[in-house]
Amino acid sequence: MDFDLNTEQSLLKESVARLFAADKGAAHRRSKQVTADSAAGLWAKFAENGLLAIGFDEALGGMGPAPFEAMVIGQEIGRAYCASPFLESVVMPGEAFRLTENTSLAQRIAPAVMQGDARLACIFEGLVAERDGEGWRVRGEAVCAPYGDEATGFIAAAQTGAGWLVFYMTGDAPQATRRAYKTFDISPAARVSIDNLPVRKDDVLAAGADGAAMIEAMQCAGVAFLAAEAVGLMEMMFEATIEHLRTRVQFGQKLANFQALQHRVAEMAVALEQARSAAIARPPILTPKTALNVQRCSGG
Amino acid sequence: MDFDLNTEQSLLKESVARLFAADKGAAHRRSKQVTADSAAGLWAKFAENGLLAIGFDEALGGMGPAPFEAMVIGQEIGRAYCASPFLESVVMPGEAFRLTENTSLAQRIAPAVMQGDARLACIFEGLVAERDGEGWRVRGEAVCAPYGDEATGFIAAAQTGAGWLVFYMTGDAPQATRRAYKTFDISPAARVSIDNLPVRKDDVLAAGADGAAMIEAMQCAGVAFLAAEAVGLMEMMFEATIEHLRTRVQFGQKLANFQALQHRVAEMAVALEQARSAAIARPPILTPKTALNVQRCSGG
Amino acid sequence: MDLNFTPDEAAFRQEVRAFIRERLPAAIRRRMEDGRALTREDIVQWQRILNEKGWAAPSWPKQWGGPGWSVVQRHIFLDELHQGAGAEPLSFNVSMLGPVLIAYGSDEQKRRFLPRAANLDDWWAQGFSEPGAGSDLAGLSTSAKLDGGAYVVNGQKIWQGMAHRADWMFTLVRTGPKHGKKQAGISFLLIDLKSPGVTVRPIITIDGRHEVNEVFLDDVRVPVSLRIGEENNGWTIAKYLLTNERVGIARIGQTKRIIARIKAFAARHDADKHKKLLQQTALIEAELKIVEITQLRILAAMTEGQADPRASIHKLKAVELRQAASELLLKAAGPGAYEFAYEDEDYAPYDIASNYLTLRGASVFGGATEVQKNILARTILGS
Amino acid sequence: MDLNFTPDEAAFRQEVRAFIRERLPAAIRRRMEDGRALTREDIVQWQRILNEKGWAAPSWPKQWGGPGWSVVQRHIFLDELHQGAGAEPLSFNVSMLGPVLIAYGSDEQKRRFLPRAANLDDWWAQGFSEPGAGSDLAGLSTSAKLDGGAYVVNGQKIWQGMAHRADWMFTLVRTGPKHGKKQAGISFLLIDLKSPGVTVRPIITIDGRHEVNEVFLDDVRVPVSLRIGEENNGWTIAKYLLTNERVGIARIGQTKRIIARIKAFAARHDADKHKKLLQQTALIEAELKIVEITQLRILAAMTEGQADPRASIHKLKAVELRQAASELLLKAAGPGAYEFAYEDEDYAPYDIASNYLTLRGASVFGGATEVQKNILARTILGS
Repeated sequence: MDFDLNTEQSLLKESVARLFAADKGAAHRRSKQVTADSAAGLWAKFAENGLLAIGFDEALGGMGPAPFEAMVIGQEIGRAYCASPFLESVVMPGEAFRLTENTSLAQRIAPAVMQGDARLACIFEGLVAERDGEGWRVRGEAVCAPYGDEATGFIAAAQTGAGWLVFYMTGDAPQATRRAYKTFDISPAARVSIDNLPVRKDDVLAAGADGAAMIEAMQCAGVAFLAAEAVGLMEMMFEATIEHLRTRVQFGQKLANFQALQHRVAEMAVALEQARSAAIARPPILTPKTALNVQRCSGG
Repeated sequence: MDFDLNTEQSLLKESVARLFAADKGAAHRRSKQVTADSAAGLWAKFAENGLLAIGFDEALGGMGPAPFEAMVIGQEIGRAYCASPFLESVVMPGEAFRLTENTSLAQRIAPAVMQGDARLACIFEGLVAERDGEGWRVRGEAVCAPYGDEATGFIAAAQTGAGWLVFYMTGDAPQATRRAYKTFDISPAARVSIDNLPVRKDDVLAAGADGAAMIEAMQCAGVAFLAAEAVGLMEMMFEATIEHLRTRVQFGQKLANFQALQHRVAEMAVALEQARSAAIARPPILTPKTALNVQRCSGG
Repeated sequence: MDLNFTPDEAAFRQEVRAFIRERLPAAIRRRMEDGRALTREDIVQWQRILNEKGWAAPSWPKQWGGPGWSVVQRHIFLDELHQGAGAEPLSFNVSMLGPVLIAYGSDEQKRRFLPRAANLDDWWAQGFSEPGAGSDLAGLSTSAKLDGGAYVVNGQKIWQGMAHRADWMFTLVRTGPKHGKKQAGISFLLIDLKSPGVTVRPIITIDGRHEVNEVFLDDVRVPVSLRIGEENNGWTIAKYLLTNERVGIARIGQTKRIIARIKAFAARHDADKHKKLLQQTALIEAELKIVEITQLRILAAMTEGQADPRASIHKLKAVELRQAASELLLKAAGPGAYEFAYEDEDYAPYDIASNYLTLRGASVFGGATEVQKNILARTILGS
Repeated sequence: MDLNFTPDEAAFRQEVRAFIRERLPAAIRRRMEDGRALTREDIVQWQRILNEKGWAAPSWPKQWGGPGWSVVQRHIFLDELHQGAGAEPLSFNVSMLGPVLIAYGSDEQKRRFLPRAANLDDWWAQGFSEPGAGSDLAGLSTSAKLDGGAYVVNGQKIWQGMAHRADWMFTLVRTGPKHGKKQAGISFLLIDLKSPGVTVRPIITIDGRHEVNEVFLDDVRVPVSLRIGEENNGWTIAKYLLTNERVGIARIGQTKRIIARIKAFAARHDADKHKKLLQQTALIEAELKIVEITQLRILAAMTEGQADPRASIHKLKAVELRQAASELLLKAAGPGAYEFAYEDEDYAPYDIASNYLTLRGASVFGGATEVQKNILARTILGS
């Protein structure tokens, strides 16, 4: 058991931090400098540095399962307060493509995603599917597909009579209409309506109980990633708070001299330390539902 | 609308406070001076001062409904941290006797209670009743009858096939056995087991829906009284805390100089002020279930 | 002690209820019910309707255009406004400036400003905080130097709510030295925002809204006749005004409207979640009811023109509940709160997250929670 | 980073589990499962069983009779103790005195006291707090004046846990002046409680128990050879000891046992309340799991003989969870917790309220929550 990053993980952390540092804060989601172009530029650099291959199967040309690497990246994305589709386009699809038996679909989609040419989003709500010969018909509306505004394709889940269908849908499917919006943390999303979309067998990732297991695996990896992102965010806010307390003067004193605020800082430190431990502990605590899941999430 | 005590209420408050002051803290429930005798002495003084007649119907020789007077007494009992059966022997029975149609029962029991010669306790849990001719048969066990250890009689509620039976039981009923104990706030209580007790029609206070309404009225008055007692307790603790903060020195300073503790005091003040308002607002917020109840509790 | 309403009070309630039902414009009622911001025109229109009836300034005495109501009548009036979805009169004018003018203004100042404030002919803003004087308000630097019959004001104010809609601003300025007892060198001035040298710049806050501003004052000339009270006596006036502001920030009506919306959303969930949401709502409602009583108790005991530390108690608790309610609404709305389209003022559901974020500030404005606790502790511990 | 256990570690876990299953006396197991206090005999018996195996002092190096375990092995050992309802070795001896002797004691002191501490031949008590020195521990007054080869100790200590069962007490005394830097005049002494001049008086606390005491020291002669470290260097040793105490106060095993009892009571309620209790329990359990990881991280990074401010983080959170769990147990037990019959040690359910009340003190002892926050803030803000 070892709680320190190994050499490769430390180098990875430094290289991601460098990407954001070079960006001079423009990735910060409340920065007015964030444009579609600047976001695309950052994404291209992620691709260049091989970061988009993390979690994708080695058979697909990916780095293979790498939960701690994903954690390191999530933390840095959080620290930069960057609105990044890494979770939607890399972490969760990586799980889906690794678990699917439809390897030809994975081979068709994954390489362009790892190269940054294609960008995925995920849908877990609002869709239903019915059998249609060898394939399916899907309809419904997802209120919120994060980063669904500019995705070139979707990994979507639809409820069926028995379990779940998980499938791939191209962004330009004529049966799908999207309305882009910003969520209240200023990150992009889309409302996606699907009207009688035919899903061929070729585009099915999993169905039935396998579909449900795949969704759980994707969300399990997703929760772990979000925990890491939250740690990064908390670290950034913690440091900003301390900086403010050390410099802001009121009543003739630095705020850092007020015991009430000192104690708030202590409470923040406790919360941050707990969050760090939680991000390490991860899914075994959060979603230990299926054997598949526990196995996947317990460090593998 | 008037938030101040009127002259009579102020005098009442002073006279109760004087009783406890004369007692030199011996009524305090953690005081080693509290004995059965000292408790009985205090109770006799309550009777002498006419306090035990509060809430009992005027037709019975009582003072009639007096929610604010009960509030004043509850607050003073709380301030003294006295383990007093006022709630069980006066406040809740007063409601039962006022609502019952069995006036001869009320006339038989209430006078001795108001004079302090009899002492009642209440049971609301663990009993069931079955019809037996014109009367009932009752059995079951109540885990906790507060102040049930020395009560001369009980107002007890038992579930029936249709609603609730509320009845009077003498303390020496051979079918009832009690085991006395202290609850964790160091007040006396008894576990009461009842084995096939016959309840004659003469001893029935209410049955069916009337029984349920009577229980609710008793508990509604009880909650109001406990709210007042809690305010008294909080005032006592608030003052003790402030006294400690003003005198205790650590790190070369009075505790009152530490901002973290100042803020705790402020939070206590907020909670106390809210509790005061809640004790005034009382049951309309807490148990507005039946028309009877709302009417009874909204100031009547 | 008597908590019953008199027959006169009950009749008064009916009168108020009927008036609101008949006279509140439907568009305003709709926006209030949906939790949306009112337009400047809405606010002016409704306040003038109230003023026509003599009800625009509930706390003012009859002599100065108020209705001369008792504390209980004021409570009934506000309660009916909340239930009838009527907006409260503009607090800057009615709860903040008005009482100050009545307590400390000269007769001429009262005659000139009170009627216009009641009728919203002038929209007032508050010019207190500065970049270097937030919680430590008395540390303010904006200077006012006498030059003939006028003060020449220089400095920067910040967080001026609605200053971009306002005609006038009541302001604290430094007319005496900052060293020594810094509270002693402050005066209370009324500044016409159309004066040369006044620049108002918008601040867009985390909720995506433009409500607050920076106000820059460069050699702004303010006639001495626009000073309220004596020179260097502004701090006393400010404390009194802040007491009123703190009671005002309770905004019990807004919390009630949020609660109504929580219940509406709760009904859309499955039985389990519905029940849980209603339980959480009930806790807030019970405490809110209690806060109303606390408010009545404070108002009943408050002496005209005096700062009252219990206003801090009230502010702390009421703000806690406002924030709790807005957070619960966010949860109850679920996906209905994801979209954050504050540009689109006509689509109500989008306001939920924005409102939540706005209310994070409620524990800061009108004196931060920490400052309220300092004030309270000082009163109690006498240190 | 690697959170998997090695095959050796997994085998070690099996070994510990088997040992506890086979050797833990049934009566002790029963009392632990019921949440009852162990008797002095229970504690001695079990510790000697562990000591026979060489496991009584998990954190000590092999050289001094410890097992020389890694941090992970210590974690596994404690985890298995918790799951197998085995008591942890007496912390006064093993987690507090032992590490201090190992880090600061002379070889002679180590040889004399460590084996007896491990085998519980001596029961140790802590003699730190005084009536005037609680949170401000360095403000202590108990004086020790050199007279020939011995210190003559005079003063009063308070809140000595289990001192009425103890043979020895490790103590902080004042050997230098209190003015100036008061931490500089403190020494660390071992006092034989059978010495003339020592009086132990019981304190019955709100939980109805006799666990803590007052210890009066009147002209007690303590040989200089019983001083640990240099004269006036006791504060450094105390800080190190307090770090260990704070990590120890986490008592994760106790919290786990409380949680098991909550679940047992929860099953007796109706479906709704059962579900709600389990939800509340799950939140505590999740946080407790995280606290375990925090504990591992702290232990892994802690340097022998050094005070570590992160012990404060750990204490704050672990105590919060212990208190939350004991409160939830009180709710889950309902009527089962009304009776408060602490005299009757054999009837387990009656301990629930008493335990709850005992644990109110957990945020005070070992350094109050406020003091922990001061320490943390000082470390972070550098003020």
